[in-house]
Amino acid sequence: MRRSAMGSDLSAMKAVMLRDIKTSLRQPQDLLNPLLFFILVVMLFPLGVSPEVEFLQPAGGGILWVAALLSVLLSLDHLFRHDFDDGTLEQLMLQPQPLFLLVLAKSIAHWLLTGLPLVVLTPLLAVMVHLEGNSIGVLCLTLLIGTPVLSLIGAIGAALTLGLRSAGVLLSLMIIPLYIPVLIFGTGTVMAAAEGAAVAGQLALMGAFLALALTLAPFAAAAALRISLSNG
Amino acid sequence: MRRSAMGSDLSAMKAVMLRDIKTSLRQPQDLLNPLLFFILVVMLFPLGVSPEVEFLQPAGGGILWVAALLSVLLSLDHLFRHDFDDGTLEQLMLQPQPLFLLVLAKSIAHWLLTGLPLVVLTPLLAVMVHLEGNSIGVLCLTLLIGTPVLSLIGAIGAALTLGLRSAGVLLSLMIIPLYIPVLIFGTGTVMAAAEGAAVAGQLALMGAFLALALTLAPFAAAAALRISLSNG
Amino acid sequence: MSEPLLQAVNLHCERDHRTLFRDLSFSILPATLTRVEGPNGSGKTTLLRVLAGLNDNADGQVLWHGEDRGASRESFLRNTLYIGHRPGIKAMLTPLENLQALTAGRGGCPDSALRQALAGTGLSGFEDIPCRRLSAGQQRRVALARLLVADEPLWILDEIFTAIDAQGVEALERLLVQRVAEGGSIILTTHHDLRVPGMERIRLGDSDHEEVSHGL
Amino acid sequence: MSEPLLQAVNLHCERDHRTLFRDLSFSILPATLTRVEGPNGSGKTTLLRVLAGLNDNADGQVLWHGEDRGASRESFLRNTLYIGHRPGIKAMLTPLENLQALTAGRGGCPDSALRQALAGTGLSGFEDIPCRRLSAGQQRRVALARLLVADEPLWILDEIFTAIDAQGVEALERLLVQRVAEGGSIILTTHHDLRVPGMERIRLGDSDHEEVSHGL
Amino acid sequence: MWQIFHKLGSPKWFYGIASRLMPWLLWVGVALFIAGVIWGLAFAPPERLQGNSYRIIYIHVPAAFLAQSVYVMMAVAAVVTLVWRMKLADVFVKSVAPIGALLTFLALFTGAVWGKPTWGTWWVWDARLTSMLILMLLYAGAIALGRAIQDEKSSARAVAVLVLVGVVNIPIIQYSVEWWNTLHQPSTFKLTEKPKMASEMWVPLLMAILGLYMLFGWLACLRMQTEVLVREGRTRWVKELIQQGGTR
Amino acid sequence: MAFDSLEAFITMGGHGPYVWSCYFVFFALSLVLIQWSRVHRRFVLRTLARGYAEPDTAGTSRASADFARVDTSDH
Ligand code: HEM
Ligand SMILES: Nc1ncnc2c1ncn2[C@@H]1O[C@H](COP(=O)(O)OP(=O)(O)OP(=O)(O)O)[C@@H](O)[C@H]1O
Ligand SMILES: Nc1ncnc2c1ncn2[C@@H]1O[C@H](COP(=O)(O)OP(=O)(O)OP(=O)(O)O)[C@@H](O)[C@H]1O
Ligand SMILES: [Mg+2]
Ligand SMILES: [Mg+2]
Repeated sequence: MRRSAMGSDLSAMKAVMLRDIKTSLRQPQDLLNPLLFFILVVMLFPLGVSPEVEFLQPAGGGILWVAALLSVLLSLDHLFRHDFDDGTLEQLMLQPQPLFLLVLAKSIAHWLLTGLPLVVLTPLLAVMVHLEGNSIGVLCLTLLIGTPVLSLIGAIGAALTLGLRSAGVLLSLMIIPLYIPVLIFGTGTVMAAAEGAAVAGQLALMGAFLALALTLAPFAAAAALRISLSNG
Repeated sequence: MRRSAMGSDLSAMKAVMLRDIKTSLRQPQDLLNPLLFFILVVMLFPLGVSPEVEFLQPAGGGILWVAALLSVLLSLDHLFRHDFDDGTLEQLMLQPQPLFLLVLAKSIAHWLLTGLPLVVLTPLLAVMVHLEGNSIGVLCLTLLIGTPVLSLIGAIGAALTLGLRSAGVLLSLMIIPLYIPVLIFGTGTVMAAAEGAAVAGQLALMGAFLALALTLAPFAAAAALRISLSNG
Repeated sequence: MSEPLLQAVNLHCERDHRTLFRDLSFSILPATLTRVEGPNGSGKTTLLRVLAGLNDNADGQVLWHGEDRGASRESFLRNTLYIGHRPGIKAMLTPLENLQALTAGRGGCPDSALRQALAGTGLSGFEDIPCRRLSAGQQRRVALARLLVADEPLWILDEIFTAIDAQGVEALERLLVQRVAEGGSIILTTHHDLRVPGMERIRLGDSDHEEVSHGL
Repeated sequence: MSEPLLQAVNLHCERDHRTLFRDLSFSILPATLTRVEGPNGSGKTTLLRVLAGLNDNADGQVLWHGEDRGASRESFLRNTLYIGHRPGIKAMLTPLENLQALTAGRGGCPDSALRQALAGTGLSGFEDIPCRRLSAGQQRRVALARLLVADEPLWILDEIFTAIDAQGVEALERLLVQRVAEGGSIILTTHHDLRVPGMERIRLGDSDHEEVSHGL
Repeated sequence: MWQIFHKLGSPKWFYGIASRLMPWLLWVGVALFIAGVIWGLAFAPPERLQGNSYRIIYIHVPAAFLAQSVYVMMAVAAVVTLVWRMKLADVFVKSVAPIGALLTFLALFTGAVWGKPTWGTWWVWDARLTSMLILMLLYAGAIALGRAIQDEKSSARAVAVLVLVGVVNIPIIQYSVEWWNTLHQPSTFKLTEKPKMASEMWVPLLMAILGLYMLFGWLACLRMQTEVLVREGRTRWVKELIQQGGTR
Repeated sequence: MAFDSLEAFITMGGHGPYVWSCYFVFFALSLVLIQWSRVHRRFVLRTLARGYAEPDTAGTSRASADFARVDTSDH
């Protein structure tokens, strides 16, 4: 009995992920947009502040992290909004599987569609802001561990602001305080690497963040979804 | 005949502005949100890059301009989206007044609700990134002239991306190239001021940008709206 | 009296390579009610949007009082009222504020009349509550309240009976009949079984080319 | 056969300090069709959402097969089908993909059956076109295709006749009657004049306390 | 246990208790706080290094201290809201959040003004300051979310979830900010080390803290009573209360 | 008393503006919040009392909706 229930849970999660990925691939600008935003924000700094190596090299890691954080933040609004508007979310809540698993599936899909492409693009931009080889590697690693955390925590905020019109920036307000530790550790690790210090411990700590977020965030987000829908 | 038509045009513009302002005031978070985003972005830099005066003071003006630009950019999506979704825009297009005047009214309302509050908040944030008195004044002036340009140009992009779901960041892609000259002149002026140079000429140039945007952008935006609605 | 208000000449519209209508010509005379009929997906909404000037993607011509509509755009807009699927009601504003905003561009209307119109649609007591707290049918009623104060000679109405309860539908039908008797023209779509004496019909979706939908 | 599927005990719901219903108790027996009636804004949608478990904000109890619903949540969800105002159809996906995703969490359904269901709703030929290119009524039909393959004993349906053309409405009525004859239970709302023999009724909006709206 | 909770959850019971408590909270609070402040301002000896500017401490520290503990109280109330669905807990959260936000702002403001003569700048990105700034964001988020959701029950539960998530994060924020700061900026100014204070300095400080606590309690009761009146406006007991003039 | 004169107390050895502005802002904003809370409470009480005084007009006498045209010609 339990065995088959688990099987059904997994296949339901797979169906949820597949639907999200398919929908996104069907409108590829959805995929490209966070990426483009990422590039644009990074680009604005040489233009708006200073194009010199002495400014860009030390600041580069931080700028990239901030840009990635903002990109993820802005993509969060889509995480549940379309599903809410067209009623998919109601149907999801009425599925017999535990809601937090389905939320987890959606968060993973969100990361695959947003965070992962950012990580892939990072080396290119890192070169443009004159980061060095070793730093680039560490930067990619921190983003690889950090962006899923951003997606998972972000899901809570997205769920809480669902019923509300123009929730976009209310979301930012709620979520940024939760993002700040990730940002601080992410950039701290990159800077430590740039100074030649060992970073294994800090990376492990970020891994712990990820584990924590994976286990707790889907529950909070599921609870938040229930609340938002009650109001719908 | 023409006389009374002008009266009707003006009163229609007033009604459009009033509706937008009322709707925003009814949900004050809509007003606060770009402001908070502005603060948050500015805050991320000390946290993500470096909290030291030596970094913040020279970079501060640029960071504030970039943050203001991003805030306006993100608020653009709201400019027409709600009106599109609930059918208000259809009704606007079917009003007997020239559409570009109504678009101009909407752009002005948008600036009053977004750009102006940013300018008001700027001095506080400028202090937090350790800018100096004179630079702060010039920064506020450039933003005062620059943000309406951002709203007006932004209206074109917002109108073009209307029919599309998740247009938010596609919008950024289209609009940022148009924003870059404004950004460069804005920050350039602030930096000149910080170095003690005269800035009247550059301010006049920004004023010329504003005049140009005021006369041309509403036409382009109105045309874009017509196109987007045909597909609806 | 017999000069047509609006004339459609050889309208032709395709979507996704399916022809919705072709060589469609008709006139709307004053004091008539015209119903566009057809199964789901036959192009009724598309046709109404073309007539209202919201959709430019159709071929053919639309004449207003015998002139090309582009040439007499302002007069056309002033004398036409369109209510579509999405009727332009702002969820954050109250019913009264919504009506104020919607009528402002068309000469305005005193608040007392608007309040009376809202009462006439069964919304008295709800005039000053944000619309998003109203039910599906109540929100539609806010939009329909415009019909009680509108004096445009031509109304274009897309599925106005949606979500309205039985009594409301009846009252609304009476309103339409009365309006036609006053000399107004109406063109509308509805799946509801509408009975109005002397109703004109435009039938879509029977083109030899494509039977659009076979019913459930 | 006579043990009730679902029981509502003393349901009470307020919105904006207006009581929508109070001390509302009823049972839904197998093989019955129950219609929730009431004018616009009387709380029909709210009641159905409470029954489906989408709205937690009402007081009172809902029992499933005599047990508290919270305790038997999984069994309840497995055996109930809810279709609301917004039926969960993704505009970017095709009708077939939509149905696949919607049935996946409930044991799935072979594609051939789904295609047959789509054909049964008059959508053959549209199975592989993104839903956003369908008309209002066609999109609703995609959602209703679920009814042709659903085997849940309890269906909760909110205004399913919306935007469906006359023929479709007739066919849909036949489907409901047949389903009840098979032993399924249905609770629904509609403003359409539904005639099914042996229909139960729950009437909202006549509470002494608050006449919500008197119908137009 | 259940009985007590039930009683505590009853708005009517709360209203009565609060009415009786409030005068005490107000007058004892005012007395303590004013006495502490006057003592600190006029009678405590000047500080050796900072001179008289340190006298800001008598409002700065109480405000900062309370700002943090109010958030913790809100988190406790949030648990009660989510687990027992007690309405009063939500009334507490809603009524108290603006007070907490104001206190946070005041701590920031007084700190900033104090920083100018001591550190020579209004603002530094120091660990303590930064985490206080984040605390203000957490308050602002909770208030904004509560306002944005109209429905009373949904709003209560949503805010409770947010406050709880925030409280889980506070230690993480605290830790990360300290770690970050010590890495980049060797802390020139140690806020964490208690200055060796003479008792004439810290006794008035203690009085001010206690006094502010009581004043907070008073204002919280006042605001909660108002909120209860709004929510229970149509019940018989409120009607009788008001018609008998029992509300002053 | 830690100060020799009132003037010394006011100037606080040059730190006066800082100290006093802090205290001023602290008390001013606190009093604003307190006063606002009290005004709001009074407003609520008055509204409730008025509501009880004129019982239930809301919702009872709602005119039946007839979709009758409204005459707007008189303006
Ligand atoms: C905006 C700037 C500032 C902020 C946000 C701030 C914040 C805080 C906080 C949160 C506390 C802890 C209260 C507690 O829980 O006990 C505190 C205590 C304290 N602050 Fe500040 N502070 C600021 C500026 C300053 C300045 C400029 C000074 C003086 C040089 C200062 C001196 C103190 C002292 C002496 C304490 C008490 C020591 C302790 O209990 O740890 N603060 N401040
Ligand atoms: N999101 C909401 N927030 C607050 N109140 C609401 C909300 N939605 C509906 N209401 C209120 O609840 C009442 C019942 O709404 P509901 O949608 O259940 O009505 P309904 O019977 O389905 O009406 P209709 O026939 O128009 O669909 C309405 O009168 C409305 O004022
Ligand atoms: N946005 C769109 N893009 C492409 N094709 C569309 C779009 N909207 C509708 N169509 C197609 O145009 C046809 C007509 O749609 P329309 O909405 O006019 O139908 P309708 O007669 O109003 O139907 P209903 O009774 O369901 O409202 C549909 O068959 C549909 O396939
Ligand atoms: Mg249609
Ligand atoms: Mg309904």
